[in-house]
Amino acid sequence: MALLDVRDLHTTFRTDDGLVKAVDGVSFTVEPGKTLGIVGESGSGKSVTCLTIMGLNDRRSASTSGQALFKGADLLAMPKNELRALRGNEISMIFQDPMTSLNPVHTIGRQLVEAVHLHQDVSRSSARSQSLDVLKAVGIPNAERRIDDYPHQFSGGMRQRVMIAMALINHPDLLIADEPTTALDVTTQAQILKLMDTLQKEYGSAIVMITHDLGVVAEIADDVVVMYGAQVVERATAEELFARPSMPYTWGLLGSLPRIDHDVERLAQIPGTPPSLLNPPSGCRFHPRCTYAMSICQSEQPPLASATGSETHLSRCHLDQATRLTEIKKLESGHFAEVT
Amino acid sequence: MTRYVIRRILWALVLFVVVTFVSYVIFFLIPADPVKLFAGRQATPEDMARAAAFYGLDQPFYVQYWKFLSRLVTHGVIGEKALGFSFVNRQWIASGVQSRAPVTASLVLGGAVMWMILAVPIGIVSALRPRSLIDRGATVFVLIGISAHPVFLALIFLYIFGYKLHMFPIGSYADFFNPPPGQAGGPLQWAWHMFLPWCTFAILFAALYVRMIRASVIETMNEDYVRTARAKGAPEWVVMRSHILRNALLPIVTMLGMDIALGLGGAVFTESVYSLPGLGQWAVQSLETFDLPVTMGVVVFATTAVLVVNVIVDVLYAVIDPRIKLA
Amino acid sequence: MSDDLLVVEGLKKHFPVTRGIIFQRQVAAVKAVDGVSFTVKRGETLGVVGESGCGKSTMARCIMRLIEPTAGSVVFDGREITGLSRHELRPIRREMMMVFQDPYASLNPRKRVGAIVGEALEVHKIGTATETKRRVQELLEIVGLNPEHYNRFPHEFSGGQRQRIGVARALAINPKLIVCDEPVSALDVSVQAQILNLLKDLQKEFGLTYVFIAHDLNVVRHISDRVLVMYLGHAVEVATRDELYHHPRHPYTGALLSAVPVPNPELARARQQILLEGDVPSPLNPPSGCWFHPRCPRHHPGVCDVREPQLVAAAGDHRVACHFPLERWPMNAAEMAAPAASASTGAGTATGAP
Amino acid sequence: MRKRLFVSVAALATGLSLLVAASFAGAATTAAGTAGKAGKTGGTLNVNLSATDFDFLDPSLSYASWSWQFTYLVNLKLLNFPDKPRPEGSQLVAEGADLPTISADGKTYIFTVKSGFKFNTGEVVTAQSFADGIDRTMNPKMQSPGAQDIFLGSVVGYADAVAGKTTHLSGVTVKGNVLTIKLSKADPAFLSKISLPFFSAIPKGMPINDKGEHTFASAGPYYIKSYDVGRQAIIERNPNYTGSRPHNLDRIVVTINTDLDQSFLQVKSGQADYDAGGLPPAQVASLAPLLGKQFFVDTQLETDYLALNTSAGRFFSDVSARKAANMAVDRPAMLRARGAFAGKRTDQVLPPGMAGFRDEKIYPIAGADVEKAKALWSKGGKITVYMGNRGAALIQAQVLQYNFKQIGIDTDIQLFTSAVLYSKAGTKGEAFDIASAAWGSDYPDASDFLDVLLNGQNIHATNNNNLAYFNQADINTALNNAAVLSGPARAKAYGDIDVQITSKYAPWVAYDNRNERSFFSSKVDPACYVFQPIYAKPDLASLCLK
Repeated sequence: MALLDVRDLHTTFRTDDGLVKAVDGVSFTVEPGKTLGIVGESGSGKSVTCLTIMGLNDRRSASTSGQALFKGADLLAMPKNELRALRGNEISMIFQDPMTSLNPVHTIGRQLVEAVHLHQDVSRSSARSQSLDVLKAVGIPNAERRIDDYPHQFSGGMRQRVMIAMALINHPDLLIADEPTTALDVTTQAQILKLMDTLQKEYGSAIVMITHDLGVVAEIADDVVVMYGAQVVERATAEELFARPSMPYTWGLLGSLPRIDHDVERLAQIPGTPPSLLNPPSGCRFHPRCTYAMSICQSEQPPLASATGSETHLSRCHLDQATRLTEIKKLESGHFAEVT
Repeated sequence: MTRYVIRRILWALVLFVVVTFVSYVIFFLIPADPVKLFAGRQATPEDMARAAAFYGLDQPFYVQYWKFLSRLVTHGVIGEKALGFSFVNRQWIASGVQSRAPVTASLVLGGAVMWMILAVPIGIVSALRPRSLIDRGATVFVLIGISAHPVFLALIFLYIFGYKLHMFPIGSYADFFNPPPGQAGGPLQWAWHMFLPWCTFAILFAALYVRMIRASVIETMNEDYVRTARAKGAPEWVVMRSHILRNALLPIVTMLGMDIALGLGGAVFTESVYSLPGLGQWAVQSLETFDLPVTMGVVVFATTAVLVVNVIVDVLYAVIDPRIKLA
Repeated sequence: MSDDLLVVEGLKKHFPVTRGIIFQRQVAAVKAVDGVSFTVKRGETLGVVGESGCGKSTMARCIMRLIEPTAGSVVFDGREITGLSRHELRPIRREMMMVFQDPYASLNPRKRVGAIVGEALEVHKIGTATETKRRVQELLEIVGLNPEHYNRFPHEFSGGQRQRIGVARALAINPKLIVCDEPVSALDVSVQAQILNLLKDLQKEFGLTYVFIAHDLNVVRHISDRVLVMYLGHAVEVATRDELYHHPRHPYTGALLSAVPVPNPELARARQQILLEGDVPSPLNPPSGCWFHPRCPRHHPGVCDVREPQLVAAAGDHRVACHFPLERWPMNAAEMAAPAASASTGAGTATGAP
Repeated sequence: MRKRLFVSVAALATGLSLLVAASFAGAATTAAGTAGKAGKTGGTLNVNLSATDFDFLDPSLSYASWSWQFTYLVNLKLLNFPDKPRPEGSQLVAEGADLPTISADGKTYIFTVKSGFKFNTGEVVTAQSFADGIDRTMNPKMQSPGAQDIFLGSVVGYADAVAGKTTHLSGVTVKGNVLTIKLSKADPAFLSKISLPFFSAIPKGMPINDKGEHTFASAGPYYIKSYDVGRQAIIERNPNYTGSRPHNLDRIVVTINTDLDQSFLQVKSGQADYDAGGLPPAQVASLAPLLGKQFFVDTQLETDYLALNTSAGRFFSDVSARKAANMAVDRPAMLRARGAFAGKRTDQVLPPGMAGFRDEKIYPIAGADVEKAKALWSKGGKITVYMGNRGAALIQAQVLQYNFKQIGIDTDIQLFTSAVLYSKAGTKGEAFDIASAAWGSDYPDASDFLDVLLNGQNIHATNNNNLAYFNQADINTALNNAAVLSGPARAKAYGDIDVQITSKYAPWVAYDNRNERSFFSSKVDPACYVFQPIYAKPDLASLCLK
């Protein structure tokens, strides 16, 4: 059984301009101990998906449907108290900006101890020693001394370590990481990714890693979900996705990435801008920017279907198999940039 | 910290000299001669010259200003003679400040407590339920509070609660300690007499604070660390108490310090209407009668109060907000 | 006319840290940029990489004379520009323009796009109102925007479009040099590609010279001809792009390269990462000797923490400031930690001007 | 942070300075009322003193009209004005001493001090008590306004005493119970002057203190039991008082610095009995039904006027222009601006009730006579008018603007707080044409109007009371001649001068004589109400509770 099974998730926000369908029929699964990468550009709905699963959307403006089964129990249908008991305990979350995600007026020790006390009935000293242990585990030097420091006394990388410590302190089965390294320098990013990898092995947690960086996904993900315009457009194992990306948006993403291991004169560029979720395009959401667009693409939304014959590899595209294979070949031969 | 406090005090001294000097200059520019107060209104030039010489009012203003400053130093700011004496009734200013400052302090501090008692819950509730009935009601309250002049409010309060309903006394003061013979006094009487003034004084600030607290709480609710706290599984009341309120009220503390100091200015109206024998009422009278030493005395006292409150607030702020370092 | 458009020598920017009760005295300095030298040839792109806080943005602002450098010389097109008065600087300002990181913050929200792009034309009093308008529309077309959008406000545009407006503004009076300070960091990958392509196209078309500052090594590699690596206010390595990426000499460059995520799971997992320990030290209190030594896997006690390395030639145009430069690349962590003995007598001991 | 501090201090200072505003209206004196009856004795009267404090209660320093209303209760004088309405109330009678014998040359006054008066401490009042009172007021270390030359400047030794060369006025001698005062030149107004509160009996050893004594032994019907500056004064009956003045109330508690409007509500609701600080102008009309029951209106010895600047070169140096102004000003409108029961219209300098006044109906007081004014002045012109910046003055400014426009004169109205107005207009050479002013005398003698306000020989460089800068040789001579007269001749002489000045020279546009308006709680027995015409206030000594 999957640890997390998200089925046909919809999240809609009421705004002054109208209804924004921020998540529109998203489904995926996360296996225990594995890492799922969710990639997409800003506004593709990847963060909202996770906040919805965690029940952290603003209740006044968001409405949700679908299911998010965590160990078989639907998180979306669960009473608030039960969900809260899971949050920070069996499912925890870390966020993009380590500079603002810690409360500036409490010591990090206090914030860690709070996380322990919310889910464990233990003494103060025990909670503190747990906090100290986890700080050491995430590689905070001089943890004994630094536990009583305030967040502003830490660098960005160190704060993200503290955030990870706080997320892991109750040994969660699932860790949702929302762009945990985006705000960090490349060397620090490498440290943090390495740390997450190490800790995953040690604690056996599954990870959902949200990112816009395909490189990061390639580094740590077992499975990948590509999101575009509030929908999943491609789902595959990491190997499959990078070896045989099977729809034009993914091609575009890969091609527009300047790469240290490829030389191209011009980058492939996806023309235009991401779709408005207030008023999404008809048919395939990507069709206005797609160089392969056909008339069917404007009228009919392609289903998320097996792309290359593999059961684990699904994508949303009307293109026929042959065309896709030709394009994948081009990609492999390094002429990928010419798809535009 | 010490260095910071010293720097603040030095700056305050500079400001103090500027403020008092400007007051002196203005006073000497106004062609109202205090000597007449001493000599009498039918005084001949000889009578006037005698009085002027006796009180040193025949000297140029910078000499008088210098004397004012040196008196402060030689007698110590709180010494009986430090602030000189009133032109009108010749009483030592320092003893006037001593008897009047507690009245103003009870008004301002009591008012501050009152406005926080009003503003904190209303502000929080309207932040939690934006556009709800309570929020809209609060907005109306804010509009009234901001647009109503304290004098107008006081007149209405006194007419309704004092004159018509006999619930509160019509404008008088009762001392907390040692009331004058035959007058009401003691904590209960004091609070009873001060209740309407507190309300009047507090309403403007309460209105402002409802807005500020609402904005601050809404802003804080959207902070990442609040989301972090929820993600940790903290119940709403823990999130509110430990992560939203403390952070949201931090800037309010600074404002509070400043407004309490500024409140000395606002006390002017309230004290006059409610016949409270405080500094504000005194300052108004001194200005009407061109009683420079009293004006100066109140300015000196108020400046000192503003300084002290500001330093206290800054230090307090540094204590409660670990990010602030006073260098 | 020299081949070098921009020659920077020993550029320093120290921000004073003051203390004092009423009279402030300087007690320390944040050495944001501490003696950087490089040249930029006409028509090339010099990429500048480094982690946040390494001083790259400060350096860019010093070159532009947006802030006054503490020391050093900046020769632009054969003319020394440090020490020039505001008035003397005016004609030079026309030839150096800047594109900023944040397309949201760098455009005045109350001005129309036409006015933003045409601002430089007006400041330098070039052309009549009609001419300005025509030129602005031309510029908008060049950067791929609809010339009809002349009258719109910045908020009506997406992030990528705003960055195009920023580029159009920089292009307005045919500058020779454009300093781009993280121009694509705030953009999504698909839009980032659009802007990078645009910058490249413009360079070809107008023969522009770029100083391109970024923290993303992929982006820098894509656009640069030569690359300068900065660490803690110093230039630690400068080389042509291929030299630098294929054969980095400085351990820091090596660590940076090894940390770049590669969108290829097989390569990514096979690669030996060289993880740096800890954070970048404070420029207020930089380490002794080599600035990098506390984090350097090749740190050699007695040498690296004592002597400050000079930026010297390692091979041809490839210059590096290291006592124990890398012998080859790629390298695994173990090799990295064990510098060949011969290296200790290599570039590290060489003294004298680079 | 620094900026914030600065802002708060600056805001505070601005707040204070914005409040600069003042009223320094002229004071005091007389009119009719019902005769006081001997009422019920005992009880406490709660008095408010709105918007002000006593200046002093100390007899040597007290100078404000509202203070005199209370010191009248406590001071024992050689002669005094009795607790009676006009006309008796304005006639000096023997109090602490018998009526004096005056030498033929008018330079020596011999008082025999009565026995039987005691201070509340039990100390016996002697001739020395009065001599001490005079010496204390003259002592320069007291800096008393009672030492002004105009009061006892004519007593032998005055100059030495006020210069501090001696602590005793050599013209005042005591022998047993006889007090002899020698003048260097005759002063027919001397008895009025020696009856000022400054020269009351004081106890032995009363300290010389320029800050004033708050409580002190006194020999009048009452004494000051306590005085808490800015807060409260308690005045109680003098247990040792054996004199004939009434003293019905046991005690009077004065609450100081109350708010006029709140105080009015307090009196209405019976929380207080009387406000010595006045009434809210807007409320006065509503009191009409209570007239004679709780509300009383009496004329003061006071004149409101517009001083026309007669200095050479100014617009009103031309007497026709001055007369035209007297025709043009709408007196009823000017009075109406002051509210209900505010006063009585006039066109002359002396107030009715001042000895010597006779009503000659020189200028129209029923309203403006534009035709006559135009006949007198057709050249138009432009004048600068100094007015007060509060209350009635603002309305009056509009009235004047309209009235002068009617006869083709443009007005430049400048508003000042009254202290500033008097100071500016009192400076010789100031460029104004009209100054709005008021005068009530310090002592009830026509000379304290005419000599002070219109004798050209009293013009100084600054602090002038002669705001018209009126300097007419024949009038100066007439005034100097009148000053040495006494009795009915004196009154007639001043009355003539008043008429002559007004009809011939018109240096003023006098327009009203103000009323004192008093409102009491229902607890106060209206049968006891007495208006003391000289102090121009209700007599608190006569007052009684129901």
